[in-house]
Amino acid sequence: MAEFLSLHDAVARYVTDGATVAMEGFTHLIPFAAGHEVIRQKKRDLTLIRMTPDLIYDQMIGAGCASKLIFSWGGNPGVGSLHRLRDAVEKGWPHQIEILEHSHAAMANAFEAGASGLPLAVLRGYIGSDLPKVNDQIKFIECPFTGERLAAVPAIRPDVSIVHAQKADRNGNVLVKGIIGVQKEAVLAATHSIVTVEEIVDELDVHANACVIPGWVISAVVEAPAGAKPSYTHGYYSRSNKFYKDWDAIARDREAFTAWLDEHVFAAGQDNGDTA
Amino acid sequence: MAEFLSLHDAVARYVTDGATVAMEGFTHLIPFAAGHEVIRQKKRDLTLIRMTPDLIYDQMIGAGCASKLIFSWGGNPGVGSLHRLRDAVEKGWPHQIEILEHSHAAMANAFEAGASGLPLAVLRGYIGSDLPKVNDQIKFIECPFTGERLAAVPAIRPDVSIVHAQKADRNGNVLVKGIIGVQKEAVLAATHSIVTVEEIVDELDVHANACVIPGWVISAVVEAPAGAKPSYTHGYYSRSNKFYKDWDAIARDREAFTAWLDEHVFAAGQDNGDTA
Amino acid sequence: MSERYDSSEMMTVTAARALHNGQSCFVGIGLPSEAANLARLTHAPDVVLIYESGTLQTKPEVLPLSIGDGELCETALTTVSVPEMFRYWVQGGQIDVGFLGAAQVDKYANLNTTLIGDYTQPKVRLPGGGGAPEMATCTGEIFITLKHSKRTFVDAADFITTVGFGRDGTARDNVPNIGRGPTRIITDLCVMQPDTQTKELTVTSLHPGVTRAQVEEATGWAIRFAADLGETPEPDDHELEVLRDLKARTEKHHSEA
Amino acid sequence: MSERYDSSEMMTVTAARALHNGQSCFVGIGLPSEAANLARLTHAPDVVLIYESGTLQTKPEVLPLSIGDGELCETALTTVSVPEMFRYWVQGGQIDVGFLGAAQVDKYANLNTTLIGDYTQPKVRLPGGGGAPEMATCTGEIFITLKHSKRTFVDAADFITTVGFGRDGTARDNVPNIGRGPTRIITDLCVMQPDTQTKELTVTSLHPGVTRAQVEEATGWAIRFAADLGETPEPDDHELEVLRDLKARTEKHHSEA
Repeated sequence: MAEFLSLHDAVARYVTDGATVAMEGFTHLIPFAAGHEVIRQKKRDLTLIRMTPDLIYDQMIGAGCASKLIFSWGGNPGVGSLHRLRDAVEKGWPHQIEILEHSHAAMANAFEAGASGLPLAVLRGYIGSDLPKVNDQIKFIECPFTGERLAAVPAIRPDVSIVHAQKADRNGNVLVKGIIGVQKEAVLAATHSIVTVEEIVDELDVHANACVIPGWVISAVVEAPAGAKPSYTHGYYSRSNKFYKDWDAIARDREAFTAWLDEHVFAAGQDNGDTA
Repeated sequence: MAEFLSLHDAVARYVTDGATVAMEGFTHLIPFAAGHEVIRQKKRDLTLIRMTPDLIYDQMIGAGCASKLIFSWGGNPGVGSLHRLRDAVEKGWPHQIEILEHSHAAMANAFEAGASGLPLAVLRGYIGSDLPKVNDQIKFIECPFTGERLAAVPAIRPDVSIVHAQKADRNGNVLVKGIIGVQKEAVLAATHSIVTVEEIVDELDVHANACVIPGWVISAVVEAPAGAKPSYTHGYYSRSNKFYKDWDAIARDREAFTAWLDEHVFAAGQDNGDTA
Repeated sequence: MSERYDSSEMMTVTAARALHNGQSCFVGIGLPSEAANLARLTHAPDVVLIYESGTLQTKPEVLPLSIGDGELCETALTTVSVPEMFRYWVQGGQIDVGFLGAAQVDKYANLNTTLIGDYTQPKVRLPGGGGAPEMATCTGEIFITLKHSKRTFVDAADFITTVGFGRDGTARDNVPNIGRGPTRIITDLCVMQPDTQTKELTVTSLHPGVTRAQVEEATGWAIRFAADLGETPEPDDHELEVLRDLKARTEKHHSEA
Repeated sequence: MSERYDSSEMMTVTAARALHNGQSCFVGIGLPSEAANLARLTHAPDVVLIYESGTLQTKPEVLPLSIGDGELCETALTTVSVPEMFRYWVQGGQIDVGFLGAAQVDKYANLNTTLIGDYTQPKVRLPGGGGAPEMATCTGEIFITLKHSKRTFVDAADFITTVGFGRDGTARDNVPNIGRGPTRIITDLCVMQPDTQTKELTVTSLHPGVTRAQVEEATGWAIRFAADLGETPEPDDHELEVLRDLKARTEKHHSEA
């Protein structure tokens, strides 16, 4: 059953040094508030999993939280590179990180397989691509019925998944709405899960087939208004495209990045629900 | 792109003798009107696929439409046996039919694999069950990552799938709501598909993540009000539990069944949109 | 047997008590559904009931006649597709208890819902596996409830639709990612549990007024009794009242249409 | 080149015209998105646009900056999960055309969006595969649009992120359940198509005013020209007006927040 925690306490309890962490949200509902809390608590040696690392992982990698990244598209959408990711991969700053690279189809299937309790995902994938040459986690199996060669990748089973959503009710049941990405799969695939929400309400007030994640499969629910900014929350606020564009210049320069981090993450402190 | 057809014309065009046909709807939204049209048109030698054959296949089997049944639970829910199915299997009336029997998990996965364009579904299934001894379509594979033995079944790819839904818009986009079963998967997995709906409306008027099947993946949309009776359509009418109970006595007796069929299917004729 | 309740009520109340508050329970139609809803309406208000039609965390006012009654969807937290139900929820390991019925249960708690007799020439054809085969292996544990008779409790099932502990009690040994299987069988006469060593079903408590001889007479093998054989606690008045109300509501509802 | 339009406009209009009304199109962000929406707003009002964020049949008023802009969801027929997008819609074979961009395209239409240089010591690290590797094999065919230069059109891609026809043009031969792959590459200079025999990219039409020499100069291999080399039809005024409106709306929208 979901426990209502402060963001500080949820991250302190479930994001341990060395953990495998998936923070999902496909452009929409990216859990930035939680990412900043991970940075503030100086978590280290994390294996970070995310289809699109986006600015959230650029920031966490630049802040030195990660030792490994598993991803399938590592850019600043519509803008260009993730400079902190590139600096870590290409020049080892602040330290070297290992990368393991997939296609979106493979990662989406791997999350789905994790949610399904399977050890592997089977897909018609990677045909003719060089990716299997540089990712030893991609294997191939033969269909016992047709003989067709199909790709297989290990299921994603994070130690902890963190996602953001619109709202939770008082039993911790969560509504995710709009571009739902792999959020539900990330939560179901993980040993522990933290869901940050814009608000906690008496009734979710949803139709029969909405994307609802029941409270009893979630470890912690955290009220974190604006917790996805500068990404967006459908029905609450829009994406700050300006911030995504501005990030390019900030992240390009180590000093500018460090100054940004000090001012906007460390000095800002937690802005929600600290009970510590 | 979906074509709007009469029930007669849709069945005449897409349900050909010898075809593999899936008529889905998990208790809810069972496409009875379409089933009766298949009976009226005296289709023969069909391979019928359905997780729960229910009364609809009991009627079609009793009427002599089927040569094979693929299923996972063959009872009259809450009442007892499907007597026409049993009479065909046990006594060969009106003729012998072949059965291929799965678990729900395997069939649900096989529909999902069919919708996913895969030749097989992989599941953690059939452990310790005798079903693999009597169904040669159940095989086992070894996970290349963990060595775990997992079940594999062929994907379901019907020649034609028929489902019932609440409504379609004028472009043939369909809303399925409530207990959605494997309807979407059945449509996507099939070469052709017929969707009968309670009504055709100007706007579906749905929320972002409703279960909507786009018109461009459907072959034919048919307006068939009350097309799921004696099953039910969420938001339109309830299940006739009384009919399900009464069916037990009707189906138990070949003559009573034949009389029922003559009166309620053949003599009744089509009650919707015949353009023939 | 008391005059306060009959043996069916004793069975249902005992089955209901097996569920703990907060557990997630995959519910089979019929007796399991009756017991699981009684639990929800009495000592376990936060038990999470899941039906294979895709209805998650449902709270039906009346017992469903079928696994996909509209009532289940209307009172559910949410309703998912059937593939998602079996992939994410059953196989995904999100369900603590599977609550099943059966036509035949054998000495090693294997369940038969497929047929009596031989597969190609059945004496009686039963509905088949449905959700049970994977529920029995993917959930944390399984409770089974059905009436006690020689026809239902047999030495060896004609067909193992759903595995308990296999033909020799070892079917779960060394199998990865498998649940504990049947941990409790609740009948109208007694409660049985698998022996911790052999996995053979053993009577662990007799319902009030039931004798060993009655159980032996109704069981198709030489049934054993636990050394510390107890007496099953009686239903209390509140449980009986809630159960009778539920059944009356249900009967009224389903006779209407 | 005409004074009515510039080479970018020529490219986008030509790319847009490649799409037919009623086709389902999986749309990459950037130039493909611009072309696909132009098609929808001109000759192909019923083209079905699909973005990998799960938005099916979307009709954005302005071009998205990212693949998951709110606009895409708000104007879509429906929005599905990302696993469903890749399983049911891409792999399920429901998509006629995949419309892609790339950082590098080679002689056999292989696409590189991973890196320039060596994998372990990249000169330039690019974003990676995203949806492209499976889009290129699971959809009916692929259109590619990007600007022509020696840096982008290379003899052999440093890394094959997404297969065209492989290192020797035979990668799709005898592979079951595979689409036709890249059938058309639209640049700001010309249209290229794979040779029917060798699969080597060959210029099939030059944009008005463009010379063979210009294309040769901008291509990293000895590019061939089709025997029946044609001239690409010019954009008409309506297309140019709609395109300019779309770009102006888009720029205004994205500069606001």
